[in-house]
Amino acid sequence: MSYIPNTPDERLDMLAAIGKREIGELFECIPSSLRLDELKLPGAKTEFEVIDKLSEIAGKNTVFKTCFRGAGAYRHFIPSAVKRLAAREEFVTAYTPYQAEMSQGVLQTIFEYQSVICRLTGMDVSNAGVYDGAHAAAEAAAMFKDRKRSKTVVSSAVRPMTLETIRTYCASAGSELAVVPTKDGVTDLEALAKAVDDKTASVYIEQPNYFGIVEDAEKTADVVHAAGAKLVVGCEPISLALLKTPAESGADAAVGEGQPLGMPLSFGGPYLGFMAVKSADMRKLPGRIVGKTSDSKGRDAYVLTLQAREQHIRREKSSSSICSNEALCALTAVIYCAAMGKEGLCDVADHCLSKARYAAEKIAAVKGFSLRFNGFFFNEFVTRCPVRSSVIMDALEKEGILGGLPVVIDGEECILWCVTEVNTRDEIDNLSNILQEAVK
Amino acid sequence: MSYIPNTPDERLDMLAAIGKREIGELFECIPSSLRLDELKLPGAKTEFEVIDKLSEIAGKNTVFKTCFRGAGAYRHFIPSAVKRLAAREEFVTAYTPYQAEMSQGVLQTIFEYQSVICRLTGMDVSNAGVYDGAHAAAEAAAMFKDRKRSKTVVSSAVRPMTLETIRTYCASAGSELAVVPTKDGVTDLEALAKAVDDKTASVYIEQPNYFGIVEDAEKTADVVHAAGAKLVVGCEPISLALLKTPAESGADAAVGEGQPLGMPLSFGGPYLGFMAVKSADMRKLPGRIVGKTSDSKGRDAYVLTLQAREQHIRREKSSSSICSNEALCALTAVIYCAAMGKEGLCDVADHCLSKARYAAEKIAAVKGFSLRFNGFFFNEFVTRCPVRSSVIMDALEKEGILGGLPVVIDGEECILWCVTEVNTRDEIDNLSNILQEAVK
Amino acid sequence: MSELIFDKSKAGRRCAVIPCRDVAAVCVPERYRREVKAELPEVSEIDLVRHYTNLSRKSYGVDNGFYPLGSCTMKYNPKINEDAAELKGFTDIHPLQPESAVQGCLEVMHTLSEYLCEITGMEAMTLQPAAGAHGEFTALSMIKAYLLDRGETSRTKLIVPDSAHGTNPASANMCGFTVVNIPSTADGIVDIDALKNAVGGDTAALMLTNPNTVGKFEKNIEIIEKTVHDAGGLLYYDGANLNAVMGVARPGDMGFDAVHLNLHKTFATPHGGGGPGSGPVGCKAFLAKYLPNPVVKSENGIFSFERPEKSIGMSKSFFGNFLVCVKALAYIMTLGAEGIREAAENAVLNANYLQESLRGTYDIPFDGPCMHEFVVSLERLKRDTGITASDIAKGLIDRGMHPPTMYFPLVVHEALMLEPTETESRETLDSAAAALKDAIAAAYDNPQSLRDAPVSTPVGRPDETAAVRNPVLKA
Amino acid sequence: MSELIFDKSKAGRRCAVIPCRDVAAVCVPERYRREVKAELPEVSEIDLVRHYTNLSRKSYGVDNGFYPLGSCTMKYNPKINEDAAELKGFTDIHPLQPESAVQGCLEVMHTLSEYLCEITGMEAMTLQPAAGAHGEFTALSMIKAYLLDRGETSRTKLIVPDSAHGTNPASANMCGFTVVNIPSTADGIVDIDALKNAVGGDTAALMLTNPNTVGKFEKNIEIIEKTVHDAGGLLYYDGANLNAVMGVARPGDMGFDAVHLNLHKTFATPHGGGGPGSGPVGCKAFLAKYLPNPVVKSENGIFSFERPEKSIGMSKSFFGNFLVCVKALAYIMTLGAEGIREAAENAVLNANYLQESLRGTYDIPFDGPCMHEFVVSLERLKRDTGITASDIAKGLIDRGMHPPTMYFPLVVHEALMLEPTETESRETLDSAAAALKDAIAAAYDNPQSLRDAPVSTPVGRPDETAAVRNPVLKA
Ligand SMILES: Cc1ncc(COP(=O)(O)O)c(C=O)c1O
Ligand SMILES: Cc1ncc(COP(=O)(O)O)c(C=O)c1O
Repeated sequence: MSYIPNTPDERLDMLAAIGKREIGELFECIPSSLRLDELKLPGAKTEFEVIDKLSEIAGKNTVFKTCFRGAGAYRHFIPSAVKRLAAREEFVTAYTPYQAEMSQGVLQTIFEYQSVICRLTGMDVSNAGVYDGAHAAAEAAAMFKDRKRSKTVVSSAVRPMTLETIRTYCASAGSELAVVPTKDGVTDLEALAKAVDDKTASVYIEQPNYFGIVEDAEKTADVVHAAGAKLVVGCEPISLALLKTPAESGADAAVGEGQPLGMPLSFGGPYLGFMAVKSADMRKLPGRIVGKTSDSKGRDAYVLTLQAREQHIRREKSSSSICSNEALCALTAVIYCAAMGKEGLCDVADHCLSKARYAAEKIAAVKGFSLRFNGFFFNEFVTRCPVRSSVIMDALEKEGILGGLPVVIDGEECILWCVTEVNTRDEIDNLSNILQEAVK
Repeated sequence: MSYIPNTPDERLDMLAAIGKREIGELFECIPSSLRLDELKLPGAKTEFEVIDKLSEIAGKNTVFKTCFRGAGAYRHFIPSAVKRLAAREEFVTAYTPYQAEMSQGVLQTIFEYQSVICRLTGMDVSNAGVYDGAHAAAEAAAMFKDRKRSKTVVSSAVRPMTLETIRTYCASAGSELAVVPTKDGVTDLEALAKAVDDKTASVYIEQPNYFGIVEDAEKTADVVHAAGAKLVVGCEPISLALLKTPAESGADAAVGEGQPLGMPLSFGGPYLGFMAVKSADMRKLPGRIVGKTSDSKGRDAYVLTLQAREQHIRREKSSSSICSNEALCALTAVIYCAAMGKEGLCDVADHCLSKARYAAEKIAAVKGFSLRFNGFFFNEFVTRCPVRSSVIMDALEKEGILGGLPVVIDGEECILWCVTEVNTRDEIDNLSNILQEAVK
Repeated sequence: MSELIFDKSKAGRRCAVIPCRDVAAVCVPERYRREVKAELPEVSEIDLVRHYTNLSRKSYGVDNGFYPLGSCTMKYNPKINEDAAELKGFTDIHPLQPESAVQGCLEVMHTLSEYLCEITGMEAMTLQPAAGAHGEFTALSMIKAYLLDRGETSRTKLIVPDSAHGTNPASANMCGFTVVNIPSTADGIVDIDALKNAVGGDTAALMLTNPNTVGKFEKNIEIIEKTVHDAGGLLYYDGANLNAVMGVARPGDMGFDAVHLNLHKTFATPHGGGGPGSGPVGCKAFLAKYLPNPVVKSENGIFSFERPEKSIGMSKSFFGNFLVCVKALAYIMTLGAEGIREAAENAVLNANYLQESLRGTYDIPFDGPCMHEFVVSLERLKRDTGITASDIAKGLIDRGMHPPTMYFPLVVHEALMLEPTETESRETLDSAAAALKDAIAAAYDNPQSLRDAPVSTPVGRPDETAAVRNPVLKA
Repeated sequence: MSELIFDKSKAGRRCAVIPCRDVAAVCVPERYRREVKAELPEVSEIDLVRHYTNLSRKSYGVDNGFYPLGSCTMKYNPKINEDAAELKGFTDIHPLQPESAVQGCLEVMHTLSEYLCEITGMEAMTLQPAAGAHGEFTALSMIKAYLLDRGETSRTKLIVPDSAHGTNPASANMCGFTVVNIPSTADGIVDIDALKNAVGGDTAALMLTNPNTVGKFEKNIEIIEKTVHDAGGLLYYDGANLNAVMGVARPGDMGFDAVHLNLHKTFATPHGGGGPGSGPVGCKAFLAKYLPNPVVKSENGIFSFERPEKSIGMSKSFFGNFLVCVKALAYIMTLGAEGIREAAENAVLNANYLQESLRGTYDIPFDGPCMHEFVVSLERLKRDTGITASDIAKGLIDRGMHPPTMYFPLVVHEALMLEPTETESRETLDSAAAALKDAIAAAYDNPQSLRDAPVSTPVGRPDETAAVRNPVLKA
């Protein structure tokens, strides 16, 4: 079944209309030596068989009832209306709104998305989103490079995958990357000051960082700006409901992983990278941007704008090649933010914060599980692990719990825990009981 | 959370606008002795908690991987497009299309539904559907009653729930009901001839009947018509793709349970009762009917029509009080029929027929499980059961199989099996193996 | 444009296909075989999807905008309820599975029944009826069985106020009762004298909607109750308007013996373009043994079905529109005791606010505070301008809203009946009021624009007379 | 009308709420606290639902009608694939679960990779890239790593035909290559002489789309391959147009060393208003060790992740747009070997049929049989009437279809690029052809109607100049 409406007879008629007798004639331009006999793929299946098979495959994954793992992907409550609205076929089966007049709906949702990102980050200009948080960080690094300044400096307290992604982009571009060590679970600002030089285009930190700790972004900004470089802060969007915004901290760009804003875990994708900058850097921003203007009758109209930045105009002068992005995820994010609302997002953040604190205390009270760092944390924190972490993970998995992520810090076995609003106090109490048993 | 947009402040403003100070004043018309202190219901829950709780409750039901049970509710393949289209919010959150101009979509789908029902049954006029198959049978009995003829005759080979429903309606109306015995698993036509008299308004049979056997509807029609009564045939809609239509058999009305046409099992509802008659009886038909007409510009327009039949006009002279019906199920049915299409519905019916035969042979080959009746059957059949049927059911349930329905026929333990296109040959082979083991 | 799916059919096109048959083919013997295949459409999936997506876009639901269809309680249908009803543990359950394998479904039914009993003040409940009218039939059947059981064969009359919904007298007729219509007072409520005249030894019951269909609470309900009960009749409560009083007052406490509810109105389940609904029936203990078969009982945490001792039998197959019940249960759980009451309070507040906004522009035959809905009359407008309630309704379509209920209740001429529900915001009510006033202004300034209305829809007014005279009911 | 969600905000309104906090509150120390709350909208659920439902109705997707957007392969997106991607066993899986708990996800990735290898003739595959352009970047990074690894530091030039998509040169630039543009012939294909002149010891690779963006198969592909490989360069295949040849010919067999695919084009996953897509990269064995980290391997039926020996590292977090991959896998399983080929054949048939229907009315700069798409030029029309490609496009909107791609490829002036795809019926093509011809007729008869177009949409043409001059990019 290949979803082709035209029947074999109709196809013959159509062939006749173009003066051909059989379909093979249409492929005569392909050298016969290159023409394929047949694909070695299984035969067609009915939808009924396909969904059966894929359900069986999905069944081989474990859906954990309880989850204390984050590290870049977060389980949150997703209101049902969010999923259903983002699933409206007009949104799902459209492409980039090149034809503004018949795409005002999509365009307006992107404009609203940009507004939400600006309001969350305090920045002036947001694009329509990039592939994911790590990609946003890499694009931000690229965006600030110029002939004079091409070096990127990254804190080693950022998520490893983000660092690895930035590294890939720098390596391909042939530009320098320096990594700054941490001290007590946060970026070592003295080391940073040394690393940032007059070749440095930008510095990237994460807020909260990989260990869950809230960095002193203001001081970091001072250090970075003193050297004439730009500060890019990768931030967790829900925490922005409560934490000082990148703008307030003096950052030049705010980027991050939008997944917590209404996207399911989905084994890592599709997610959403958000990017926002100050007005001054508006034209450096990669990706789509929607602007508000009017039509000849003076009606508000939304349109893709500032396209001179983009690959289809700048071509080989473009610093980014992004074309298709994650529009449906951006739509999801703006609907999520509107569904939770001004107070609701604060509630979610408050839950994360408070329950993480509660969990940290409960876990740290278990023998050998003390907190690894002292800094202020949002919804993630690191504890020591007195036994092999696999022992702990196995004990938890037996109870349907995905434990924190095992990490090794300076040779020490640790666990990076995550707690969000979906974790109940009972779950946390249960967790600490299981830990207690496991280390007995 | 009660989905009320207006905030407490706004409510106060609105109260002020109507000259009240507090909401209680609006209920002063209710005698104070009748005013309630408080409902003894649990407190509000968040959606998150509600879905959690209901998922837990749903988890207490057994979802059988394999199902050989029918008896009035059938498991069939439902194409994904059917579910998604019927879930479009404009359809789901609309009501009866009283305002034709803004409801052409809903009206056209009903018109299409009526057309599909007429094409399947061979009848001239279909309504927009009633509550379910049993209700359709009861409405049909009522529809044909008049002052001279008010007795209803029903074959005892119909589904017990249908019979019970007709009985309820006749009892309430105070009109006579006679039940005709079966012979060899089909309606005893001699007994029928005796039961039908000059008081008899209509006779109801099912096709295939409860035991799965295809009745001789033509002969039945002859008997019924000879006495001047009407024949109502309750038919299984998928079988209509292959079997002689009620119209071809000479029936005066075709009714039935529409559930097989794209509705999930859903523990019995919502389902769909379909009803269709010959032109002559058009104005007797209860329920909504949509007609095609045109607007002042000559454009095709659909509209609720022949409303003089209905309760809101006829009031106490109306023989039916149906108002809200099962429109979304009717929509599902027409989309299902269009999705399967002319050939596809035949394929489904062909599978049911052929696999049921295959299963019957396999089961009958197991010692003690011989076929109870000899008649031609579609997708259901009755076998004897050599042991207590609960032994068989338990053995099957252990393997995730819902066995046929245990029935007692003339004191003999039997099983009513059902096989549809979703049952594979492997499943049937497996079934027969389990039976073999169970009777060892 | 408005082509039918049949018009898009092309021989040989396929959409859904099923796997190849893996057993031998069986032929239908000729005497049982249909002559020619049913002419179902043959379309591809893309055509199917575009056709019905397009038709959906020619429809209008609560999700599209304001829908103040009086008596129908077109409140917002929460999406979470749809999620609940899509759980595989509910959708994939055969109704004839053994009781041990459907404990979850039975729990849903039992819990919902208990909640509904508490909300209505009733003592037993059935979820079997599929809609309000079906509930009426069911409850009247029970009343009839009860009366027969007591040998009260002379109680053949059902008293129905003239403002009652058409389903009331029709259901009464189905149950073989004679309907006695009684008039309303100038205030729109039951005329107590007329009632007193009507009741007697032949009275089976009074059917009452309270608040009634003009949006008034029957303030004499205690007198009404005494009058009917004293005469040996029963009281039946049409619960279509329960949204006005739930959590505030209970039909059971008012003395009603039986009640039907419309889950698709009061309990926020979607109307589906006409259904499916659900019309549970509640009753006092003395009627419980007549409930339809089966009811759910709970013993030591185990749920099972049971046939009431003198059950009227089934009113349809199985146990009701189960998935609709799931949605209603989710709704009640979400609202909780307080939310239920709040919903009623705000439904009444919204109605009064809208009524107040229209006062002066619209004639309100039964003025004064209303409950959750109110009726306006355009009789004077029609006299002055020739513009009818229907013209105004059509003009409202062009002004972006769904019109109110027209020409109901019958006791008001040129009636429009407005029920905003609690889920509408003040802004929505304000803009609806503006549209409603603007339409009246147009009746004086530019009446033709209303006669031509609607012009913003895919079609204008259908020729209904032609539709009846020359019925085209199928393609 | 087109109010923003912010305009609908009212202080205190709530939609989704979460349970009460069941642990003690923690305060954010002042130095970390944001000063004022983010001004997110405050709306009720009904307002939220109506707002976005309404916006959806101001959008247009494949489900609404014909969408022949050249180069974008707007084919029908089967609904079953959405079902597959909604399975809880896929959506509720944390990407950092232990490998033992994600065997199903790994099986999906492994199976899809194998299928895509077979379809492209490649030997290894990564699913990590999130879109076509991301695939380009990834593959060019691999090529760069390979060249550096071999010490071929002087190979700094990437040859790109002038008809290439903008992402090609942009991705090259991101990887630090110098782009050498080469012209097309009058037939719209690679100018072999120009290519021969361009290649040399500094050639890193040639990026080629085949069939190319004017819808022509590069019939000299064997010469091209030899030319580039002989010079020591690599061949990169932009798979955006694979829909024309899948199952018929394979980039691997043509001699390409690396390829990216667009699952959101060729493999029928929906475009989502701009994304998410998925841009897997396939390569020959010698490049496999440079693939991004991680790849999935299978041993004795157990799947696991592995870091390729000389991996370029990650190009984003985790493993790609996994749910998009699930949809593509469902699609390939449904089509099977034969269906894949049939899709390509019918895509080409439909394009040729539409091209034929337009011949005479539209100038076809590179005439002759096309592959899955073709380009027309309105240069003459513009000269004759002043009507531009954009005017015609806007006129098509009023004629009920989505316009073709405009002004691409750059090598054709006043270009419109039409790609009907295989999922459109003959009737749809016929009515599109009628609309396309009608628009041309209007250019002569009533050009103003085209300059004013579209008039059937909520807004007319936006003032793009004003948008750029005075950017309003947020509310
Ligand atoms: C007052 C009243 N009673 C009864 C009914 C009948 O309910 P249903 O349509 O659910 O059968 C209605 C429905 O409109 C009604 O408004
Ligand atoms: C020929 C060609 N190459 C590359 C791309 C880029 O693909 P994507 O948009 O998925 O990044 C496109 C997309 O439009 C294209 O048409």
